[in-house]
Amino acid sequence: MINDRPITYLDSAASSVPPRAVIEAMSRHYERRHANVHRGVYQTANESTHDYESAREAIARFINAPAGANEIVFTKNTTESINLLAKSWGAANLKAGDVVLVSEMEHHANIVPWFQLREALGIEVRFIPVGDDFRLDLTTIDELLEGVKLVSVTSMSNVLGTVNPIKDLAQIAHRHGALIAVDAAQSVGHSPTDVTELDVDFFAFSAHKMLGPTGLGIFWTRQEILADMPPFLGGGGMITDVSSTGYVPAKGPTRFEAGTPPIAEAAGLGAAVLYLEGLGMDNVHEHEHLLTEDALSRLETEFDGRIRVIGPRDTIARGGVISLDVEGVHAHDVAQVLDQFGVCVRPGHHCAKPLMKRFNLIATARASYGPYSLIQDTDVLLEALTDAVKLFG
Amino acid sequence: MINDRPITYLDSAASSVPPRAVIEAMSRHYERRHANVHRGVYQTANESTHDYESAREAIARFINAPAGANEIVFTKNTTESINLLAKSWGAANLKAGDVVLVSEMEHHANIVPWFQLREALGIEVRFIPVGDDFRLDLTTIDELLEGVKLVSVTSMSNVLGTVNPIKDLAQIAHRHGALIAVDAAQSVGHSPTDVTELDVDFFAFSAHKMLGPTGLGIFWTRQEILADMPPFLGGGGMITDVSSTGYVPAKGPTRFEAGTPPIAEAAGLGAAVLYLEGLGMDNVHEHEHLLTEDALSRLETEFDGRIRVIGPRDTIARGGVISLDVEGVHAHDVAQVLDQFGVCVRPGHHCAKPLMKRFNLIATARASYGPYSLIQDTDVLLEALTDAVKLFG
Amino acid sequence: MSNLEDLYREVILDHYRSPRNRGELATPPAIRVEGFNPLCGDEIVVYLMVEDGVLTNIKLTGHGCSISQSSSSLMSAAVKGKTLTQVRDTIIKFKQLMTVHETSLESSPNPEVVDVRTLGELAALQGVVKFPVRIKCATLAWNTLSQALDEVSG
Amino acid sequence: MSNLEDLYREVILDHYRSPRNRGELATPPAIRVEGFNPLCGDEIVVYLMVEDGVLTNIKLTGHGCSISQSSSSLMSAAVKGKTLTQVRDTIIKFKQLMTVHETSLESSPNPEVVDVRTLGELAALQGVVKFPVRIKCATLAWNTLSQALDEVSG
Ligand SMILES: Cc1ncc(COP(=O)(O)O)c(C=O)c1O
Ligand SMILES: Cc1ncc(COP(=O)(O)O)c(C=O)c1O
Repeated sequence: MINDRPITYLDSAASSVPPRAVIEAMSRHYERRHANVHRGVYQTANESTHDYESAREAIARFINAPAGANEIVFTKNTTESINLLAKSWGAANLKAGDVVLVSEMEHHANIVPWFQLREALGIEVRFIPVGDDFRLDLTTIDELLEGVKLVSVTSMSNVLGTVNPIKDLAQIAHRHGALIAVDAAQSVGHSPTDVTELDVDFFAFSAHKMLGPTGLGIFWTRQEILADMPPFLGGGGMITDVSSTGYVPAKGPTRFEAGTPPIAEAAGLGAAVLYLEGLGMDNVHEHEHLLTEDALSRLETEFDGRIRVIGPRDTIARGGVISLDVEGVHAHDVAQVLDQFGVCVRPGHHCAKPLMKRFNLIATARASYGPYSLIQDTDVLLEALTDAVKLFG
Repeated sequence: MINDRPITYLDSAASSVPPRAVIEAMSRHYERRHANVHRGVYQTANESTHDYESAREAIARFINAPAGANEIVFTKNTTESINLLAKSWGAANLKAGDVVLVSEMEHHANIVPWFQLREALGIEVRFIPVGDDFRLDLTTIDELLEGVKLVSVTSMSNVLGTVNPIKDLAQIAHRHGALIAVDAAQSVGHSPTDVTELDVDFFAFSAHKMLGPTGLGIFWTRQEILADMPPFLGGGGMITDVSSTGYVPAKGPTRFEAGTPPIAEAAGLGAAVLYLEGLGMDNVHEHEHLLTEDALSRLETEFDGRIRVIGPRDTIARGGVISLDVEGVHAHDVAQVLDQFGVCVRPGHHCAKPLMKRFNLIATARASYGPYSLIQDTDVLLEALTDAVKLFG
Repeated sequence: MSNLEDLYREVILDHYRSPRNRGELATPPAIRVEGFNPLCGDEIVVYLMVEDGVLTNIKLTGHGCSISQSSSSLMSAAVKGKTLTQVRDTIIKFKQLMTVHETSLESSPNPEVVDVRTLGELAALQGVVKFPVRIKCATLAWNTLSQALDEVSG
Repeated sequence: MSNLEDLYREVILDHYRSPRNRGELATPPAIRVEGFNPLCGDEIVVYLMVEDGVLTNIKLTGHGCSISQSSSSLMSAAVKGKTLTQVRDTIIKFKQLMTVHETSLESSPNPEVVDVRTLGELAALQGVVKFPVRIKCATLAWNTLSQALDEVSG
């Protein structure tokens, strides 16, 4: 409760609110099953390992990984997943002059690792432009793909809500001999995901944006690719042997899981997947689609043009992330006024500064929906926005 | 309950059991305060940031970091902390021929990252030998320190229980112009820690071994050193600016915290620190010391020499980790029999293969104490061991 | 509970809508210092003319939220024409006004240390301490000015 | 609940204490294949002589827990002197014995698929499935043998 008002949580794009089932799965894990994974013989150690490995299976099923759990690596977040891609696969497979093609609407998590690789190896980082319609401008995609070894794009922009045509991009990339990686942080918790059908090569996302806990990310790639990726972090759990002279890395996903992994978090993610499967991802998608359509049309009609939505107006290939630019009011102030109504929105550049620059913006106030969002949330949002516009006259 | 027996948890060296206060701090975080950290304006985002940043302060206080929270970096585990040391500080400050001095009793987490750096840069990795008394053999330490830029040793062995003389080693290392890093995973939750008094340079440990949650590690170094360490993982939160041509890394600990950090886990760690401070680390240490002394003397007298303790017999500079070698019974089988008594011990090489090799062992069965351990736990352990010895005759 | 009128006082909104001392000064003779808040993207550039120990002119550019913009405007009005000693004194007073008591997120300014009556229009910013995340917005201009003064004194 | 007598049957303890067919064979003509379980450090080396489609000799070295050691000893006794077809058949049967039903950690061997009476002493290992972590111990030797046979067939 804030100022005696209930909280209206419209910041799911930053982090979703885990349902009780997820919180309880973690508490239960700590209370009854906690132990380090692997190597244990005793019952709780087995149960702990079971929690951890069944989460891997649940995720493999949830995104339809062709070879199942063997293709799922647990990291700490999307950002580490993309760093793993860049620093393991990238460092081993890219050389000076090779091009990584990202887009102008990427989150810093899908830009900075490539800049770091550019510093280290001299690769080129190229950007797919974003059009005035807030969508990828693919008119020159064939030229852009010249020399490209990897396309790495987001499935959905965390600022614009734009959903990108990943399946088409995968086809085009493959036609040019490039692989394709997807920053799926914003889409996995909001619509059905099928990496087999998309025919992509790498997939990165976070548990905390799909009703799961913080501290856990997911990296998927095809078994064949994973098998050849060199180790990244070194330590326990990722080796088959260590002597005083050298080490032999493990096969399979554990090669990339050095040290004690986020075990309770995996138990939480397992519960989140069950919860989302229970809702049905088609239903989640349709639900958020209706909320978005309604909000966009009311924002358009109720504010005399004083509020501009930074993102596509149509809701085909568009998710429930609504970035607002309120005329004459800084995003920080918008969020502050909204907070007084208990409305949680996020002001700022949303870790997408190149995109903000593209649209000459310093910051937007971003409202975003989750499976638990209601049309009443939009009512409160609009009421609060009306007040903000009034206050700053 | 296992076979109608309550669980006797003797695997704290692998992962400790969080008290209710810690589990509840996390549940509360998710239920009432969850939101992504930083950049938020609304109340729950502030509270979330507050949870996260107060954990940083709590840890700084707990280990007595000279410049406070500005020196604390959150990682995912000890292993990542040591990898951060190797891949950021190490890569920037070491060159071919430089020596990193570790010890024969290190966990793989403090070996493999240095082997990886050897592959990358051509450094030398040298080992301090372990004597037949299960302690570091420091007779030739001055020679060993020849050409050494960094000493990286564990404060306490996770196999032997040996507590190393870190303060002395720091003095010797500094006298030779080397810095010193400490793998403190096994000691921080079991005895008082004061990095200022130890006069060390780097410190790495895990929340899950000090009554906190999985998914969270800690890296400490002096402010001056931290300020010059180059970024490691790239992404959101670790930058001050990103454009389409480059990025500017943030100052301070956040430079090393790319992406959404383990927020709820930090809330849990904050609660764990309060809990341990409430117990008093001197008391925790004394408690475990008494348990260890008692167990060692009973193991010595009750088994006619059929059970050998792999670790120092004296309990000065020795922690509550007791590795057992049962004559004629493989550690796996020991653990299996013990499990039938509800006793959780860990069989295996404990991620310390060079050490196992040093003592010609394949595996030990390791029992380890935590602040919550009781002398009754030892009673059940000995009863179960008696059965194991009998079964395998 | 904190409430909006405390934060967005009329004086603040006025300075936000009609900022004082906007513009640039030629450097040299003026000095120029930039301030930046990476968390929210607020930017401020302070231009200072100092002659014989007196801050004879100040101009500002940049962009940011109402708090950072009005705070910089209020600051420029408060320090222009003052001696450097007076300016430093004002900076200290303002910083004290912005100090939150560690023990509480609900703090109000510390009355023992700052007599708000001596602050003139600046006192309008005292509501900011009830919104701890916004303190950084309010102090950005002041930290930048502070830095500029350090450059003057070498 | 699972219990210890199910796991550590007398036959198993006997094969652990007095393993059959320990030793090495000259390579060539014998072939040599190593198996390794990184999780527990168990190691096994299998030496095979195959002549005219018959496994005429088998020797084993390595170390490990009672389950992995007795399983390899039992295996050697079960396959020595058999035709490769019979050996493959035995491997398949043993693997089926070790299959846990996905739906339950408490599974027992699948009676429809494996007739334990045809397994002789090997049946003693059926208690292992009640201890899922130990299945890897029991199957190590068998997987290594399987690999060795693949090498024989090219
Ligand atoms: C001495 C020592 N160092 C490092 C580690 C690795 O810790 P983590 O698995 O939390 O990274 C452990 C625990 O397994 C340990 O005992
Ligand atoms: C599109 C996109 N990519 C990557 C990330 C980074 O995710 P995380 O912070 O969990 O690493 C986010 C979320 O902040 C995002 O929205």
